[in-house]
Amino acid sequence: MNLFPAEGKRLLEALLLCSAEPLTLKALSDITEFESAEILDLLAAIQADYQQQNRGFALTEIAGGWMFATYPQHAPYIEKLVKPRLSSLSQAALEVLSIVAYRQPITRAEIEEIRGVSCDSSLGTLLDRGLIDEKGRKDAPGRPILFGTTTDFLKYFGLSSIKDLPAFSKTPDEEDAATQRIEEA
Amino acid sequence: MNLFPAEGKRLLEALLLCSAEPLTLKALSDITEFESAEILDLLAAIQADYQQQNRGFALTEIAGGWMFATYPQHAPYIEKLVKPRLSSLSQAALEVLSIVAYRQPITRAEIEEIRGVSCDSSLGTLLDRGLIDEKGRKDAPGRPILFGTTTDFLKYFGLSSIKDLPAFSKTPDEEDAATQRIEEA
Amino acid sequence: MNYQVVLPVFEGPMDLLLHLIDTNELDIYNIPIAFITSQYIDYLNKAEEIDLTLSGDFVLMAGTLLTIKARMLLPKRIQAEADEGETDDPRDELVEKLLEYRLYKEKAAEFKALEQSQSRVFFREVDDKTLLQLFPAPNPVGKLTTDDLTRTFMQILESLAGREKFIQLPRDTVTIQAQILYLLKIIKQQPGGIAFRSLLGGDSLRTMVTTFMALLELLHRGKIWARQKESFGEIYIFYNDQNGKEAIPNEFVSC
Repeated sequence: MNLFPAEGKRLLEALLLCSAEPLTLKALSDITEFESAEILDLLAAIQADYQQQNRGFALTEIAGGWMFATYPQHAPYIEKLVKPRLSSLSQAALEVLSIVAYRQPITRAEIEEIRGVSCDSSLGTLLDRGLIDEKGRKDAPGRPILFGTTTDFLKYFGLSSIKDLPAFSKTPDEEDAATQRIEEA
Repeated sequence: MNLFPAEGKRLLEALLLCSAEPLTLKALSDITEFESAEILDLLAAIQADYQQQNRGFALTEIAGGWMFATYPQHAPYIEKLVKPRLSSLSQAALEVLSIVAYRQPITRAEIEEIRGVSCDSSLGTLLDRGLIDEKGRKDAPGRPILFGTTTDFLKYFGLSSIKDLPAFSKTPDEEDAATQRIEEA
Repeated sequence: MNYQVVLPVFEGPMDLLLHLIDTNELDIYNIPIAFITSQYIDYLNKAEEIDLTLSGDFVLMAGTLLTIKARMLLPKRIQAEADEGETDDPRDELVEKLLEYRLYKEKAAEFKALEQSQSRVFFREVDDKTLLQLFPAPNPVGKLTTDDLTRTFMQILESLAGREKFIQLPRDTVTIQAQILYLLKIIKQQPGGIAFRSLLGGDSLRTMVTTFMALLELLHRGKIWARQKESFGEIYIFYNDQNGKEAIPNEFVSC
C-alpha cells in the first residue's frame, strides 16, 4: 500500500461518499490499486470508527458491496426530505418528456435538435424515474439509442395506452405526423 | 429541541447523507422542527468533528446550504468512479454567465449589447445546464425574458451565496454599481 | 508546401478590439481610431482569406469604427455644431463599452479558474432509483397531467416554428466575400450604372453594412467605379471592365 492507513481510510471514505451504489471490493481495488486484504482492513476500521463515534450513518455491506446507509429510526425524516424532490420534474425534464412522448421512438440528437439545447441531465432524470427507457437502436450511423415512454409513464399520467395522449388541435400536419409516429411505435 | 445534542447531530448527518443538493437551514428546520440556532450549532459541531477526526470528506457551506464534499486531492480517484462531468464551459458561455451573474436580472438584448455579439447558443447551454434560469419578464416593449443565476450556478463554482462573487478590483465605481445591483436582486 | 495561417479567434468584435488595443499597447482612453480601424479591417480581410466565417456583428463594428473615424475628421467647429455645442469625443461611447466588456471578460477568466478548482471537488451522490425503492410511494411526475405534456409540446413546436423563420433571415449568412461576388454579378449586368441606394434597400442593418463594406472593397480593388452627377446627388456604381473610364457616361463627375 502506498499510503499511510489514515490516508487509505480517507480515500475510501471519499469514494463511498461519491457513490450512489454499493462499491464492490473489486471496484475499490481497481480504483485505489490497494490489495483486497488491505481494503477489507480499512473498511472494517471505518465501520468501527463510525460505530464508536455514534455517527448518523453506518458503513454497511449490502448487495455484494459497501455503502453508507442511514439507520431505520431516521426514515420518517428522510422521507420528508426526499419525497418532494422525487415527485416533481424540472421544466427542462418536462419538455424532454413531452418530446419523447409525442415523437417516440426518438434519439437524443433528435430531441436536442427540436429543443435547440443539450438534454443530457434531463434524459438522466427521466431514465432514473423510470418514465422513459431505451427502445433499441436506430438504424443510422453510430446506431444511436432510441428512447420511448414506459408503462410507468402511462400509469402516472393515467393513460391506458400511448394513443390516449391528447391530440393537437392547432396544427393538423403536426397532429397527423405525431399520430402516425405514435402508431408506428 | 426534542433530542439530545448527539441525537440531533446523528439526524442531521443522516439527512445530509441522503441529499444530493445543498440543504438549507429552512429545509433542515422544516424537517427536524429544530430551532435555526440549534441547527447552526449542530452543523458547526459536525463540521468540527469531521475535521478533528481527519475524515475523508468535509461538511461545507455551499449554494445557500450545507452538504458533504470531498477534498481536491482525491479527485483523480473519484473521477474513475463517477460518470464523467460535462465538459467545461466555453469562453462565450463564461462571458455570458459573468454578465448574467453581475447584472441580473438581465435580458438577452442587454447581454448582447455588452458583448457586441449574439448569444443564443450560450444562453441555451447555460439554461440546459441549469446555471441560469428565467426570472420573469422585463416591464418593457415586447416584455423580454429576464435571466438570473441559480443555486446550481453557486454549486458549480463553489460559492456559498451570490454575495461571494469575486469582487471587481479595478474601478471602484463599477464595483459599487455591481454590488448594489446584486443586493437589489 | 502549404502554410497554415494561424489567426486568433475572437468571441466578438469587442473581444477583437480589446486584443488589438492590448497587443499594440494602446491607451484605451485615447484610441488612435484610424490605426485601430485599419488593423480591425485587416483582421476581417485575413479572416475572409482563410474562409473563417465571422458573424455580421464584426461587420457592424467596422461600420461603427468608420463612423467614429469620419466624425473625428470633421473640424472641431463643425463637430461642435453637429453636437449642438457639446464637444464630446466621438470615441466616448465605444470606450465606455470596451471598458465594461473588459470587466466581464476578466470576470469570465475568474469564473474559469473557479470552475477548474471546483471540478476537483465532488459531492454526495444520491441515486433517485435507490431512493424510489426505499420510499416507493411518491409519484415522480407530481401533479402534472397529460395536458401539461401536450401544452409543453405545443409550446416547443411553436418556438421551433419561430426559430426556423429566424434562421431563414440572411443575417449571419451574408459575408463580405459572398456579398462581393453577388454585387459584382449584378453590377456587371447594369452597364448604365446602378444606383448606390438601390443596392442597400430593404435589407437588415447588418446586411446593409456588409454590402457597404463589400462596395468599399470592390472600389479599393478597382473592380468598380463610383460616380455622381452632382455633389450630394445619387451615387452610381459601374463595373470596371478594365478598358478604362470611357464606359462611364459623361454627365457623371468623379467622386
